[in-house]
Amino acid sequence: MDLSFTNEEVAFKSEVREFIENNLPADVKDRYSRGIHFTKEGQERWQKILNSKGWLAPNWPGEYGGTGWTATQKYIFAQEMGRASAPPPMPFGVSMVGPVIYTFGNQEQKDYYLPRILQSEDWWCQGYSEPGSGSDLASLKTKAVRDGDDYIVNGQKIWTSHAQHANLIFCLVRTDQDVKAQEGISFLLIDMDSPGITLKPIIGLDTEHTLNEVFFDDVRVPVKNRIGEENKGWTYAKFLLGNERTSIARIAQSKLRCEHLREVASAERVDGGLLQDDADFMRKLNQIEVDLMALEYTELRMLSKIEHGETLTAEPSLLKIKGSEIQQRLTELLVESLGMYGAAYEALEVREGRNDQNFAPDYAHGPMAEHLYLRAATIYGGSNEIQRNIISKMVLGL
Amino acid sequence: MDLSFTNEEVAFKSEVREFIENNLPADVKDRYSRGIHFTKEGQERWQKILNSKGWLAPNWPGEYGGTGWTATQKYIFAQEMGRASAPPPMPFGVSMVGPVIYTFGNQEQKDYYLPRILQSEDWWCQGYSEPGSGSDLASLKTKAVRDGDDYIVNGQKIWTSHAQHANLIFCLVRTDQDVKAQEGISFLLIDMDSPGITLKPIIGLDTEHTLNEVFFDDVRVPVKNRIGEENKGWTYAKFLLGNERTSIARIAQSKLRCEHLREVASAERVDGGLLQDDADFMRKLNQIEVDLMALEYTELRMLSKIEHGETLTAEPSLLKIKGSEIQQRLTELLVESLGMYGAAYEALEVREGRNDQNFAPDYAHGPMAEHLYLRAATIYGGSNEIQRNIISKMVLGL
Amino acid sequence: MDFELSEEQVLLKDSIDRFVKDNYSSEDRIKLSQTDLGFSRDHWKTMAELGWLGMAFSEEVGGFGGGAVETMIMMESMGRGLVLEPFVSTVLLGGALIAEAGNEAQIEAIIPELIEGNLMLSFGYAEAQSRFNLNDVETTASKSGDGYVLNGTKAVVYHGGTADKIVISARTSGASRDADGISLFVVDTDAAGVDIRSYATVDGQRAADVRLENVTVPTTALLGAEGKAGPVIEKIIDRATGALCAEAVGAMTAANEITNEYIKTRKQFGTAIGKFQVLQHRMVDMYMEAEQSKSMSDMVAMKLDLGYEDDTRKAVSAAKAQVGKAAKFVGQQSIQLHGGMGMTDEYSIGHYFKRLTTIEMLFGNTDFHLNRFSNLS
Amino acid sequence: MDFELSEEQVLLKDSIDRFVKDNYSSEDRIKLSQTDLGFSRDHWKTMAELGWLGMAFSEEVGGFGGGAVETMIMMESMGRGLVLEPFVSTVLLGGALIAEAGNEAQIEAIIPELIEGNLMLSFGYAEAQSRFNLNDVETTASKSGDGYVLNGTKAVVYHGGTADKIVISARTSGASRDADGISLFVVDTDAAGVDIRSYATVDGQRAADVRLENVTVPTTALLGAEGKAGPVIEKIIDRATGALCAEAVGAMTAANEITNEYIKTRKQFGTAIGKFQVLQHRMVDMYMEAEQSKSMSDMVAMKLDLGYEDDTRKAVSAAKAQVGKAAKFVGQQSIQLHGGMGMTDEYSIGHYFKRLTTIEMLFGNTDFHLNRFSNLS
Repeated sequence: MDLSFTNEEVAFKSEVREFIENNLPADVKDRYSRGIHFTKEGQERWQKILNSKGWLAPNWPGEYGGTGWTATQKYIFAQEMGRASAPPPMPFGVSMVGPVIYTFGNQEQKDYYLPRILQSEDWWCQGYSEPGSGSDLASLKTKAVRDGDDYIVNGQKIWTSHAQHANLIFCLVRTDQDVKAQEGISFLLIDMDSPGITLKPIIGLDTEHTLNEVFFDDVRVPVKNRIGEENKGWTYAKFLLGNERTSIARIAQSKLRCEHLREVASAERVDGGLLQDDADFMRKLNQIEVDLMALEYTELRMLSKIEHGETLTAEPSLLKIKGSEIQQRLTELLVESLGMYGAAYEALEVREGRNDQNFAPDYAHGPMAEHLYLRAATIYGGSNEIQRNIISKMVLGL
Repeated sequence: MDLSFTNEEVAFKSEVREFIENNLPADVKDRYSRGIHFTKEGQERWQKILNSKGWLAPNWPGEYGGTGWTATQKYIFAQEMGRASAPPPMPFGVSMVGPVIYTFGNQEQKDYYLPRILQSEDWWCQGYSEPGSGSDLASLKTKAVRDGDDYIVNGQKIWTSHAQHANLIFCLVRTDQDVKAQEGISFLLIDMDSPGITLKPIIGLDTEHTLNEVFFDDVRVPVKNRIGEENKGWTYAKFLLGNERTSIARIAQSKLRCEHLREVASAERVDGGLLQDDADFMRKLNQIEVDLMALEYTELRMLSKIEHGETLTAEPSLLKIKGSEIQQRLTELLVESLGMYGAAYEALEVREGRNDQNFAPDYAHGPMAEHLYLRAATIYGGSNEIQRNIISKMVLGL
Repeated sequence: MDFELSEEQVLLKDSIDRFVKDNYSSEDRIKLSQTDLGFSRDHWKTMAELGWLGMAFSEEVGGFGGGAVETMIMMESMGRGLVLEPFVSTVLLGGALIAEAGNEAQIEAIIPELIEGNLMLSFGYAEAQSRFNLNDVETTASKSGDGYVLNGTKAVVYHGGTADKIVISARTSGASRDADGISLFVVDTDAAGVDIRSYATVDGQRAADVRLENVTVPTTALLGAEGKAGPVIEKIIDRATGALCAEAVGAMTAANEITNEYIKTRKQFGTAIGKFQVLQHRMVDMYMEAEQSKSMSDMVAMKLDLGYEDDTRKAVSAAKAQVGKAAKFVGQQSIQLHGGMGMTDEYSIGHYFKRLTTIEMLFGNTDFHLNRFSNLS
Repeated sequence: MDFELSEEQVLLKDSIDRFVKDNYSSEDRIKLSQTDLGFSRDHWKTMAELGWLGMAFSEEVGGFGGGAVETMIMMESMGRGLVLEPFVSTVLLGGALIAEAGNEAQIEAIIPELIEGNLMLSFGYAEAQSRFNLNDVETTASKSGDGYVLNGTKAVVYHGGTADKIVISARTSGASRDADGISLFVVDTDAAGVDIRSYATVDGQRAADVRLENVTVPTTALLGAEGKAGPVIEKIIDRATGALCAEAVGAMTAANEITNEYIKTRKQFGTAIGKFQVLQHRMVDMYMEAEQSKSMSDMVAMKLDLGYEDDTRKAVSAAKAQVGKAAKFVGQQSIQLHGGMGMTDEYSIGHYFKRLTTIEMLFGNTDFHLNRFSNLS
């Protein structure tokens, strides 16, 4: 057992830190650190910078453009990104469909799509959820019927994040009605410009436009855009969900929020003193910091197991559960730190369109938006209730 | 809507307070206020005093010896009893089997048993739970087979509180094996001296003897000791459980514990000051006090509904859930108040048998015993999980 | 001891429930909150006509003599519909201050107009540094000739942008945070030097920061005795806090009903999600929080009608602490149980969540009131 | 960064696991705890023979040179069996103080005997008024002739009644609660004026209040520099706290296994209660608390082996705060999930609950360590 980093790891850490410091655009950093939604242009700009260094997709195998880092290096990289308020690449291409393509796709698909992901030429979105199927994903109804070299797709997806920016969507569709729910699903890559696709924005609790409904009306999709075998899509879908779970704890980002909270607590006035002298407030912050530390070392312990070749089943669900709870507690506390100014909130676009500014301190805008947006953290990617079901079954055997 | 008491109620309150002050034996009060188990003799002495005033069984109908009080008067009485650290009568006779007897028993049973309960001549215990049936009471297996004017009873009861003091037990027994679980149960009153009954103590977490196993080996019970009809016992059993739920919040007792905690907090030293200056400790106590207040007014609101003729279904389960949680939090906090002296614990008998006394303050003994004992508060009388199931089904329709 | 409504009170409740049912569907409410005004002047007129604006005022000042219980009934019903009209700001804060501390002339000039629905008020008491401490007043009022000159900035003044007059707390003597030395002034919102910047709040309402720069008011603008407003403010805020608890109870009850209905109908894995025990118990906990809040809200209304003593203050803080905890839990879990649907601004449940979130903060958050409960003797 | 055990460490763990399996069935442990002694001298001998008593000592003082990681491994295994022998008192407190602060003569006189299993120690540091503040020492030691005279009472001294020598913290200068002016003395338990009153603790162990009335000790009893023991005590208690976290992890893991097994087999309403979703999620929460405690316990052991810096202290308090919270939750819920069976002293689960309850308090409860975490820079 050893907690220290090797000299190589220490050097790596410096390299990462220095690179980010020198290359992260200030505007991108500013939005991310305040919990404000990204712009597509800014996100693309930053992803291209990361890719020019070869660091866009550390988890990918080397042959497809991955970094070949150890688990510890990946951890260091994630920490440094978080520490510097550097937004991670959009997950839909790099973390979700990319691994599915290089694991289950054919050579042609790999050759075409993977470089385009790395170069931010394609923006992907995820077509999993449907109105009737949330946690019960396999009950999806969107149908694909074979017609020569095409599928004809009909149906609807929902909760599709950032679909308005995307030119491609990966979709689970039903290709066989007559078998068990999991056995008739296929995995298709669909051009968002295809005739018959329409998008309807869903305005979120934060009154921002992040989510969408995507409608498919006789959409033609070439059969060659199918990943792997027909009716085996559930296997690829589960693989993807498993990948998602490990990256969702967002420890580095939460650490940064803790620091930010300490700064706010040293600025906000209470009873002639400062918020940092308020025992109740600080107790909550301290408790979160301890919980975050426990989560961090649990992630490290799991990484260590993976590096030693151990196979984990549902253990990473713990990271999702605790990580999302901590994110919510932090934004809740950030709102609380503002006193009644926490209640002042309007969508960014509206606010930036005004000529007059609020009297409130500048840091008062982001928290409520993030607080509202992050209520989804315990819902998406398999709700925390579902994650507990998974641990109960797979780890505890109940 | 009106929160004030009438002049009559105020006068009644004074009368109750004065009576208890003048008549509650000091030794009985002392044990109860410190959370130490009663002695049979002391409990009997106090019950006889209450009965001499006609106040042993306020809930009973007047014709059987009840007081005829309004719900408000009953509430005042319970508050005053709690406030004065006066132990309530043993529930098994007065609150459990008594009401079953006057509601479902025949004249002979009423004439014989009810006065004996009031005069503390009989000590009852409750034969409900069995090793295989805890929350799932109806699955009980103890069998009663008709043999002339007797039943022959075979089986086992468990978790029988204070059975070692009792001369009578009311029992659920199975008299028909061939029908649905609830339909073959009868309700018997059994003499604990009957041949074939043996008792085995269960030593509790607190290393005290409160619980017992009761074994029935060919025990003859006269058929005339059956309450109501054969195979209708489930109806009487449910009636009894419904009665139990409303009296279990123990608000007055918890109020007293709060006061006691404030006293301890004003005596215990911390960092050169007093525990009452410790923000963390006091926050927990304050939170409990607020929760207790919310519970108290919820009980009062339910009483008011009952007085206005409204029928409650499972609403009183709230009182059981919240009341038991508060009791546990209070004893936990009391243990915490003692610092490491909270850990010093041995059964009362052992401790009183020593010649030397602990150096610890006198109030250091009771809390851990009570803390251990009260872990059962969220288990017995239908666990809090079962209570939530009941509310979910009966109040929320889920 | 009686928690039941009188026949008259039942009628009052029924009439507001009907108003809410007819005018406050989720769609109506969302549309209304997106208008520039953020509420409806027509509704306000209706409320005046039905006598609700005068309900909380005593008969001496021209009101209908209702007490805190009547206010509780109205607020609970309005909470069920998340009513947007500035009832709290105009009636329970501005109006109540004038009825409590005003002289005959002030009362006559304002209260009848208010009850008629012709005049809207607001109360600017908090400042950026004051958080929930009512005595933390840095806005100053200095005597000058025949009147006073006011300087300072009031923060998050609900409905400050739509009020005709704002009652402003300002320091006429004493040091910052002294209980003594605070005075109240009735300031016209169109007076010179008054700069009102309005913004939306997360609960679909409007608030404003109000900057006062050398605002001159006549002596007749002073409400009550100079420097003696501290206890008046505390009392009126306590009464409003009790009313806010009732609003929260209404909102929680509605949120619970909506959520309960949703989990009964929403199916996953071939069964209504309301059949999953974990969600059932969550729903039970939400129900219990709302029930206990209702008990505290009723209690505090009845206590306020018995007088305003130390233990009334304690009861208000206890009620707000319970309600704040419950509002947070019920609001957040309503979203969680709705899943994705809870994240949609089009759907009703999110708006309950958002209002409950601000209610938790308003007039002092849960920690503030837990400490106040403890510090009051 | 590596959380895996070395081969040698695996062997150590296996040997203690075997000892626990062979000697610490629930029945054996209950019997042992009910003896007058409260543990087994035979077991103690075995522990000495297997080299465990010397594991934590450096080779310079005659030990086997294990570090905090080895201690963690031993304590975690002992926690699984709720081992009763005074390992913490003798090795991790008394012995560690002597190895840390003692001079050559003191070390030579005590450590080899201790490692052989011939000498038991204990540490009296807390007093009735001191709660968890290690500097709150009112026991005094005054210079007198060739030695010191000790007066005062030490509270809840674990295994004070069975120790041959007790290390006592006493004030040689400074005011109560000063960090400076605390000294350590090795006191024979049969010395004149030492009055030891032993009692059972709820976790089945023994503690004592130790009264010192004009106890004369020679100068050679002074451990380390006079008045400079504060930092030594803090360091040794921090190391023992780390070890206690490991014990808690072992106890929680065992409690979770027992409970998980119980709910898989216990049937109600015709099905194993482990099929009820509410109990499943409870069990998952218990599992997650234990897992996170294990991560913190491992982390703190590794950190302690890297040195003893400010951030080590912070890490110890963070670990204890996590473990304390987890111990309370896992202990209480283990009982709840067992229902009536959990209330029986005959059954194993209650003993885990009771030990976990005292672990939460020992060396500072959860609130204490949360505050210490926050106050350390």
